[in-house]
Amino acid sequence: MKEFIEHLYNELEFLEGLPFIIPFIIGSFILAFIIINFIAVFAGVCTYIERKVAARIQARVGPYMVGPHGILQWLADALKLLFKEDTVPEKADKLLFKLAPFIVFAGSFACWVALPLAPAFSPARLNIGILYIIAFGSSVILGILMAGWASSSKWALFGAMRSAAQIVSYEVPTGLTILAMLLITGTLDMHNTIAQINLDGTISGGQSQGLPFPLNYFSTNADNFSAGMFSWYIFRYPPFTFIAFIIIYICALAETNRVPFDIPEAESELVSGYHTEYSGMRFSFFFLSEYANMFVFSAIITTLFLGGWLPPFNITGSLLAPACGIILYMLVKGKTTDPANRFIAFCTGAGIGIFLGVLSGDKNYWFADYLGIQSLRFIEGLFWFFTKSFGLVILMMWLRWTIPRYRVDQLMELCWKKLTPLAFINLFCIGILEWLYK
Amino acid sequence: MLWFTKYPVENLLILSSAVFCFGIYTIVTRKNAVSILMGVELVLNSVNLNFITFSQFVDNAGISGNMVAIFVIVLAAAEASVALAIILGIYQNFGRVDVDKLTSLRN
Amino acid sequence: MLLDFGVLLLYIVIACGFLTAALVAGRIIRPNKPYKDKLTTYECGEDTIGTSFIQFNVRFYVIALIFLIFEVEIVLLFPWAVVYKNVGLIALIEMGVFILILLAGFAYVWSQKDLEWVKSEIETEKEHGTNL
Amino acid sequence: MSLNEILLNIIFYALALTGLFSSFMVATSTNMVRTAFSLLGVLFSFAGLYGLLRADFLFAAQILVYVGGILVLIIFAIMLTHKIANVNLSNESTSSSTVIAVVCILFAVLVFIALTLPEYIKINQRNKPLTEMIGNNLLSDSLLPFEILSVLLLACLIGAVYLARKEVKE
Repeated sequence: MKEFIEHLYNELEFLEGLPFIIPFIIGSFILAFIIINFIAVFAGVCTYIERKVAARIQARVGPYMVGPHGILQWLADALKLLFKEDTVPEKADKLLFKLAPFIVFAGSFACWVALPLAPAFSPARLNIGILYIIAFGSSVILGILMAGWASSSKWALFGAMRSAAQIVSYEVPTGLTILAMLLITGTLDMHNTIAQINLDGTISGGQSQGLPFPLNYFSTNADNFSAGMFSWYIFRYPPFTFIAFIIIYICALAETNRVPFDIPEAESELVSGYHTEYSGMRFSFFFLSEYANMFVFSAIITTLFLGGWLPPFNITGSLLAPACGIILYMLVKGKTTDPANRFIAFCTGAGIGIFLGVLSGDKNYWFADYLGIQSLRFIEGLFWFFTKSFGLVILMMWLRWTIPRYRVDQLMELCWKKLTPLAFINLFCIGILEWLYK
Repeated sequence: MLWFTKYPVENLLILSSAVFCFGIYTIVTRKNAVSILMGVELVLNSVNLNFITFSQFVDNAGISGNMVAIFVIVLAAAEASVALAIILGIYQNFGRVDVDKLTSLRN
Repeated sequence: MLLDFGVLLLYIVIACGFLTAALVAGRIIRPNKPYKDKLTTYECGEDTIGTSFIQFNVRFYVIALIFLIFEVEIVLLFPWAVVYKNVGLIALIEMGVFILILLAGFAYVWSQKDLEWVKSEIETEKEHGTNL
Repeated sequence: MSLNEILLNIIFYALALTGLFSSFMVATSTNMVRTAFSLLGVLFSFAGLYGLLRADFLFAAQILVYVGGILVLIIFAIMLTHKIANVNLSNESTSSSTVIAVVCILFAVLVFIALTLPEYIKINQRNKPLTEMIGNNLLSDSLLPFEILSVLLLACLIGAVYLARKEVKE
């Protein structure tokens, strides 16, 4: 963000006399406003998609009345929440009851500051990026406890205590896994984490690294080889980084209170957990921050494992993938009516296209380079970053209807007896490998 | 005027001593053991602020004060966990955590 | 760097401002007809019973306690992870010692069954020596 | 005074006032849970001050350990030692004019010391990010205290868990 505004500041002549801080604040303000509205729309669209995914999985239609295929349902929901009466229970601690949504929402919104959204672009570049995000992510616990206690309702209090215990527990494997990835990346700055990946499979800055053990087979001559998506951190030390990815994804589910870990708001026993007493707009902000948190976690995983804004395949691949997909889709379309089969056919075609792209040996990964317009990289990076993160969010929704809810003791056992020891072993293994292959 | 940008050290020291005094006041006057612990946290925080201030403005490398502050934070965590465990124990045995009522060990 | 922290502050302020604006907008257009029954605590339509005491299980505290110790450890390990590449073997050994000492504590807690949320009834009976 | 300095002043005084007010509430609030959430205000404002002093790692550690850890532990302990469903958890305090006078004198002495300090050096310029320097320091100069810390944490873990668990069985 700073570089971007500096650039504008130097280019635009009418800003000459102004101190730099003024355009900087205005620019940051505009960006923050865009992001906050994005969160609101994102949460709305997510509820719509979630209901559609649920309906598809349960062989229903889902929302259908408002707009074509119910596509405006989320707007109607938002309007409804705006018009709902906002009750504060008589016995509640009024001040804390009203303060809690602020803490929860500000905590989850502040996490967006350090996310690397596009090449050379994130709202702010903090030296301690990832540490800062998990710190602010954990401050949400306080908001939840505050909401639960201030409602002075048993459901809310139980839900809040359970939620706090759950989030707190799953923070341990999350932290250990992020530590393991930090050994590979060597920087806390989220922006540098991606910026130092070269698409030929090396990491720039510090020592130059070739690909690690199984992949270095291909890269004997780095000049002739372009790793593409194999340069992402998830492919660095294959079994261990995969395990790390799975651990942190499970933890992300647990920390955002998603099914199968939604004990805090298990509607069959606790009504709806810590926000039982909330209604109208206040409730909707809890809701909003939950979806914002889902996205933040997906974005962290995207940055640490899936190469952030980097394009996954070269230009031949990215042109061939949709083309082959559509061809196969057309071939299958006449023979089957089941949309699932058509989808599988499309995916197979896309896979073939990507494979052909890899075989072609094309080393152009950015359309921006191909077209010779460097500023296009910004939009391309933005596209890839949001596509990957959103894919992980969709996966969360999918899992909701696939896996039954955990009991509270199973939840704790999974965290402390399986994930934590696994994360420790993983940390050691990655540490040793990193030392061997440095 | 005592502007922060002109006299940063003085400003920070006055702030931290005020918080320190509030902490001491809490420790002395509160009856509840958990509240007393919160007073201790206030004191530790004010001391931390002093360390970091001096680390920033006096130390050339700018690191020693930060190191001490980190150790203080870790010790605060250790102290809080043990103290609260003891308080919980007292509550289980006596049904209260008011320090002025807990006199059974006096004789 | 201060500028970046300033952006962070700005974001927090904007989040609070956005929430306030939404609440104020809601206040203008939404109805507001509170009455006594509506403002009671939600308890499935029943009158609230037993406001005085809910005894939480000490296990909540034990879990939070174990978490706190590990959290502190993780915070201390972050600077180590950042310099790990430049220091090499010594860093690996030192941190191995650090983690192993703490893992001893983890093993102790595990062996004492403090990580288990619900102890099975039979085990509880064994500990209490009752024989039902 | 330039615009940047004015902004810095505003931010500092806002943080300082938040911290002062919150710590005042910690010292005087009559509601137990509100006391704990006032402590949250103190912790956040101090974290902000660390940020203002360019101690970025401390900023994160403060929020992660104090806010996300110690405060949660304190709130859990309050929930476990009080009749929690009662909103007005009382938090008694015995205050006398003597105590207030002694604390005021203490404050006066501290302010006097702060204002009579010798002239100080300018803001130092670190050439490396703070986290990196701390990492190097942990692996060289403060290695021994660092390893001792792990023993301390081990003792804490075992001791506190033992204390807390013993009471469950009785």
